[in-house]
Amino acid sequence: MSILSVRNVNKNFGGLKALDAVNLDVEAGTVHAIIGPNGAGKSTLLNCFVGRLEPDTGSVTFDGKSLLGIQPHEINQLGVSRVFQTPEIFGDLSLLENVMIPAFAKRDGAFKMNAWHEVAEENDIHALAMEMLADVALDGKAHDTAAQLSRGDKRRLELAMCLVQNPKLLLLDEPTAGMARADTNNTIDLMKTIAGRGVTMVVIEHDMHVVFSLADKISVLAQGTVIAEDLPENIKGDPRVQEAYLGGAQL
Amino acid sequence: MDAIALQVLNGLDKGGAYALIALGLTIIFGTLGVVNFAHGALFMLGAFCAVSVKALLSLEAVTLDPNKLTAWGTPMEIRVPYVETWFGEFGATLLNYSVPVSILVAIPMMLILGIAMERGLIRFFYKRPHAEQILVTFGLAIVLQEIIKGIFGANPIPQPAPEVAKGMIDFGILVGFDAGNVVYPAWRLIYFLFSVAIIGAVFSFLRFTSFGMVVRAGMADRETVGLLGIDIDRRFTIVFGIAAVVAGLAGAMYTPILSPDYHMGMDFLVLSFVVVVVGGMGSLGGAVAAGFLLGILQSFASMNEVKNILPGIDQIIIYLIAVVVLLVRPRGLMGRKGMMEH
Amino acid sequence: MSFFKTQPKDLILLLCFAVVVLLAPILFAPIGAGYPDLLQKFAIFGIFALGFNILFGLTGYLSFGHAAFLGVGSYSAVWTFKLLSMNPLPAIIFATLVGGLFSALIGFISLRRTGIYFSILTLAFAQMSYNMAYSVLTPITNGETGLQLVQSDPRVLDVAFGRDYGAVLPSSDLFGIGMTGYPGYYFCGFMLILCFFLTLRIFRSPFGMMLRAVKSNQNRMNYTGLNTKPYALAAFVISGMYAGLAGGLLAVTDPLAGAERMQWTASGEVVLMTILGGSGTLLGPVIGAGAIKYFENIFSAFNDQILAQVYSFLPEILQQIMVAISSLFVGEGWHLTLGALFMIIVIFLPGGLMEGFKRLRNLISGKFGGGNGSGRATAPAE
Amino acid sequence: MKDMRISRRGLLQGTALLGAGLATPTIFSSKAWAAGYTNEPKGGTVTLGFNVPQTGAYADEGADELRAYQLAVDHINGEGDGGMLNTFSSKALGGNGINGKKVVFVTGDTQTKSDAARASAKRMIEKDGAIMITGGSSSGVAIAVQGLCQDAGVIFMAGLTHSNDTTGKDKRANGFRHFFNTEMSGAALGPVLKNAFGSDRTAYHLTADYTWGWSQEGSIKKYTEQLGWQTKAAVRTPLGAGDFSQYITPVLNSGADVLVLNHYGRDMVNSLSQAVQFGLRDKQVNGKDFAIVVPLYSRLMAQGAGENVKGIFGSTNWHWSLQDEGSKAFVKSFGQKYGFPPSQAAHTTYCQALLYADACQRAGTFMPSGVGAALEGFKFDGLGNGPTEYRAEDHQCFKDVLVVKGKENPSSKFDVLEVVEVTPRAQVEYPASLLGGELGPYNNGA
Repeated sequence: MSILSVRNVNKNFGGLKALDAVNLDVEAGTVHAIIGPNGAGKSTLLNCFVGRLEPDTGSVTFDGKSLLGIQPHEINQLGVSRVFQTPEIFGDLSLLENVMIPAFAKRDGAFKMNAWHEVAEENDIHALAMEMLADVALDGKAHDTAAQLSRGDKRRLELAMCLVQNPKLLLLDEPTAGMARADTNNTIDLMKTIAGRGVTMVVIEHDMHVVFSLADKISVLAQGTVIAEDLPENIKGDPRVQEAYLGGAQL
Repeated sequence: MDAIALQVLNGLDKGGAYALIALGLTIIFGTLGVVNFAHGALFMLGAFCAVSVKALLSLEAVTLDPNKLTAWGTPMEIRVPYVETWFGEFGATLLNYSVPVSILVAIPMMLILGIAMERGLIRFFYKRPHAEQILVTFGLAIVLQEIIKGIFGANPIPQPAPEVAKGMIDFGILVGFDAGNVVYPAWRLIYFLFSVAIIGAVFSFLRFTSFGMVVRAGMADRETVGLLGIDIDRRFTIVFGIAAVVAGLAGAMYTPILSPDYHMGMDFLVLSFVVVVVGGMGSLGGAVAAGFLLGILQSFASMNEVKNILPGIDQIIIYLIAVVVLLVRPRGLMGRKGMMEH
Repeated sequence: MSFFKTQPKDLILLLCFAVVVLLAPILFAPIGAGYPDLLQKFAIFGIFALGFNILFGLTGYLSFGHAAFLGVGSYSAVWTFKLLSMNPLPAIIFATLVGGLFSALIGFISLRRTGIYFSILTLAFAQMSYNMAYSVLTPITNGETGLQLVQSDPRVLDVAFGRDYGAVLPSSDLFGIGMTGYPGYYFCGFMLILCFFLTLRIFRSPFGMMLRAVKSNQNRMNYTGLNTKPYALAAFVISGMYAGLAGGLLAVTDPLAGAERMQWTASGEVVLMTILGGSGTLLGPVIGAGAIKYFENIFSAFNDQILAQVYSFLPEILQQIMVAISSLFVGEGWHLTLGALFMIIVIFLPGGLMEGFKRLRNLISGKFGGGNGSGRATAPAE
Repeated sequence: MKDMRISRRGLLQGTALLGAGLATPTIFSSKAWAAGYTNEPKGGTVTLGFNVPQTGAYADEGADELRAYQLAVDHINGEGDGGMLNTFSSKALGGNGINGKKVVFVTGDTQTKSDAARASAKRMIEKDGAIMITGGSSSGVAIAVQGLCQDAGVIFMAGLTHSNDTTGKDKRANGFRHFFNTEMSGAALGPVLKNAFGSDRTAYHLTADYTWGWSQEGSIKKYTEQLGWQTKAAVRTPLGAGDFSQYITPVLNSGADVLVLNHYGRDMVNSLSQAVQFGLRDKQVNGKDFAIVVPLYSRLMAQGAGENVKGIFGSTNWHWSLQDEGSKAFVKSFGQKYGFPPSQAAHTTYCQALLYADACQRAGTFMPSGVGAALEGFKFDGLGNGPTEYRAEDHQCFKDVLVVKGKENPSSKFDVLEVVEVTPRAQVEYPASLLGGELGPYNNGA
């Protein structure tokens, strides 16, 4: 059953056609990768899922509800979390607080005047956050300030922030961009664990090693259209894909 | 009709001052990313350049007249300006033209002051939050104005325009009104032309010199230009000096219109910030357009016909416009995306 | 009752704070600040700055218009005195509510923008309020003179309960305790402790954490399912209510409301108080407010006579020189001191006085405690 | 009334709890049993509080006030040449302080803001033990501080305040004003303006948009319209506008032939300079020479307007060129001490300090009710304004008013005004009931 379905989405910037009649279906419980050369419209497409951009025409449906015309925080409250290309975290806050905030958002909704209780009394949230930090191996740094983390640690923290909400759909925009090989492998392992829990994921990625280690299904985007959508092993040999990438060089 | 024409002229000379101050502010903001609350003080210092020049020119030889007594019983002083004893007729002319002459002094003075300010203080605040930039420059503004107050006192010090520019010009005849209907003080018209000239000079400097091109490129994308191996910082220091000169000239030439006192900078500061924001932070054209626009609207709002319908509108018009513009056009009239939003 | 769940460390802090407030008349006497009017100002502006810090210190929104809320608080308190009763309780309740309402209105519009655009919007609203209060709204505000009590005021509640003030102009009193002098200070002081406690709870609550998140990264907040607007607006309104309360207390201790307390320089003053003390810290704003009010009241009162006394231990010539130098900075020159102080604080102590204390403590513990004394390296000026 | 009470019973019951408290007698109030009066001097000195603007637009005026106070204190304590003590008609003061106590003083900054002025006055009363407060350079501040002194139970001797309200609508028993007011300015200027400009004139008012401005505008309108003048328009201008040109341009073609500038201080300097710049002084309208009038002049401010004041009419409380014995003595001792002549602000504050000291000496006490009784109806001479009376009904001094004109050929930078006419006191007197207000009883405090 598809949890996210994109139907005939178009998006123009000025005269430039960024997305051209895109169709996409993400099956629940799978890892779906979107690949394509630079400027193919991958990030534009992702932005259409989270309320940052509004498609000109077409529909984006998640779990039976349209994602169009609603605010990013409302989309998140439906169960969609997102990891950014450059980690978006609360730099001035401690790691623990970074993870507690999404946990509160999940429990209390988009806004709650929870001004009289102390954070220290929220034992459940605290325990959950610590558990998530342990999952990404950052529990030792729980009280450090997030801005001081290395880029890889920031990425893992951001993942923990998404996971603590137990999302139905996790969107990842180049999760290993700029990482050293060792870090990349760690991240792949982490994501495999997450996938093992049955979290649906949509991953945009350049690193084919990452893509083929993780993806259950791959869509290839070029010049704003989906030129192929298939299982990883089929994509590898698809000549259209090789054509789109560097005019036919081997992947 | 002639009333409207007069208010337009009035808005233009007011707007000239707003535009000149706002221009410097927005250049500093666009290049250095610094919110300069001391900019009003630079305007004030420029005005006091004119005061100092006049004071120096009118330094007097004091002799005591034993035959005449003051009301409190001491001998009466006879004062003769040195310039007149030394240069005679020419000295008197010099004194008459003290305001325009002060421009020659104001340019180097303000340039040095601006560069000193940037090197000595502002450059440490490039990367600091805007709130801290505002505070430190605000503190500097207070210190500067208190020093001026300590030297020149708190009362306004009149600076007459040269005799030739003291009269009125029948501007109306030039544009087809009946004689005597649109008559306007000569110095204010001169001020307007002066501000247009300065604005033109700044724009062509930024547009047609290679220095200016680098600066404009730096305003658009500082990092990239830095990567090209160009020493942006040194250029920006000079830019700060230029902004100080522009504010200082605006102040010096304004003195015949408004007798300068130590507090005049603060009065213009808030206003010029509103101008910059309405124009769009970091937008040169926006600052100039907004300066003239607000000047003219303020003049119109001060007319009886308007005030009778909306009492007090003249006192809030500037702020009202700021609110409306910011709500309708979030980045001001010509602002760029992402500027100053975090 | 979650009051008792306050962390022991915070309880101690609260207790110490309360003790200092209660003993202030004795504690501040040696520095010449132990007289009721200044102590009242410490408490009142402490509340104002505490509230401002909830907005600026936590969410990072820099408002240049908070004096407007202080002003409307004062006006509503004086009107409550005039129309209802000289009892301070209804006055401060109305002041707080009106401050809250007014800030909700202005906040709702201004919070549509961020950064300096937000600052200019709040500034514009406050300046409009000030200009109108000074001139066109004189029937409500009594313009330049300020809104005052008159004997012929209706005071409906007082009349209804047979309270008669005779021929003299009434002054506010809490069930018979006059609100001038030390009783007035203790009333304000009690409010300050209450506000400090509320602020402490907000700082420690999930709500407070969300406000800090607003300052840190609004983008991430949105994608985390949190709506930043109501959080920022709530902080704005809370700080507006604190300001309204402070304005009300100003009127309680001195029943006159002048328009100039709404001017932009007054808004700037609370920004300076907060930053001087240390924005985002609990105690900082109160300390900053005290420091600035102390300067304003004590330094401006120094004249050559007093200076000569201070330096009387020096030989006469030195004494004269010292008096001449010092007099630049005190008396009529106290603004110069103020300006220089801001520059020094912002340049060398961007975290305000609280950071200064922290560094001092680190230094001492580093020297005597043998620790590595690292702390968190604070960025030098460059 | 009874019926109404019954109908309001519900409300009354609902608020019974609150009411019980409100009705509690003032048993806790210290005033109930305290004897004596606020800050009764116990030792060998008595402290006066000088509250003047040290920062802001009136700082120079405030500085001059302070100089005059210093001089007055010297003279009261028997130092210096005695100044106007020698010409003062009352000889109670003997140069040994007041009531045998040496005079000391404290100073404070009003910042020309009601709040700051009250805070500063409170400090002097609460901390420094000041027995009286005096000074100030604007009416808003004077009224605010006067109210405070009434509440605190000390005497307030107003400094420079020209609004009718200070001894009218907002008068207080503990407050006394030596300076004149807008009503007197209007009464004094009216006939002079008629003589100078005739009775067929059309006036255009620019008025500072606050209580003093309105008060001034009202008085001038009242007296000029009695003479047959017309009022074309009265435009309110914001305080501290700086550039007033947008209000002046509409005057040019309005058909008015007199411009009345109801401005003071910096606003006056700016609006007058700009009006002259717009050629109004040299203009011809309706076949008459255009005229500018500044109802309230200050010599300090006139210096700021420079040569623009030449030929401009106005009124002032006192001017240093007066040739009576009192004025000469004051100018002499002030000029010798400071090197320049005193301003009217300095004169009025000097007089206030002397008058207060003298009243205390005559009353033999510092208690406000006693001092007040000594000032009420007090007739004196020799302080520069001719025979003067502190009227008992409103605590306003009545004396001659000076009508002045900007001097065409000043001999020094202080010599900018010349006295055109000394309007006799009888002509500017008005019944106390005219301006309303209620003095109320004296408050001696606790």
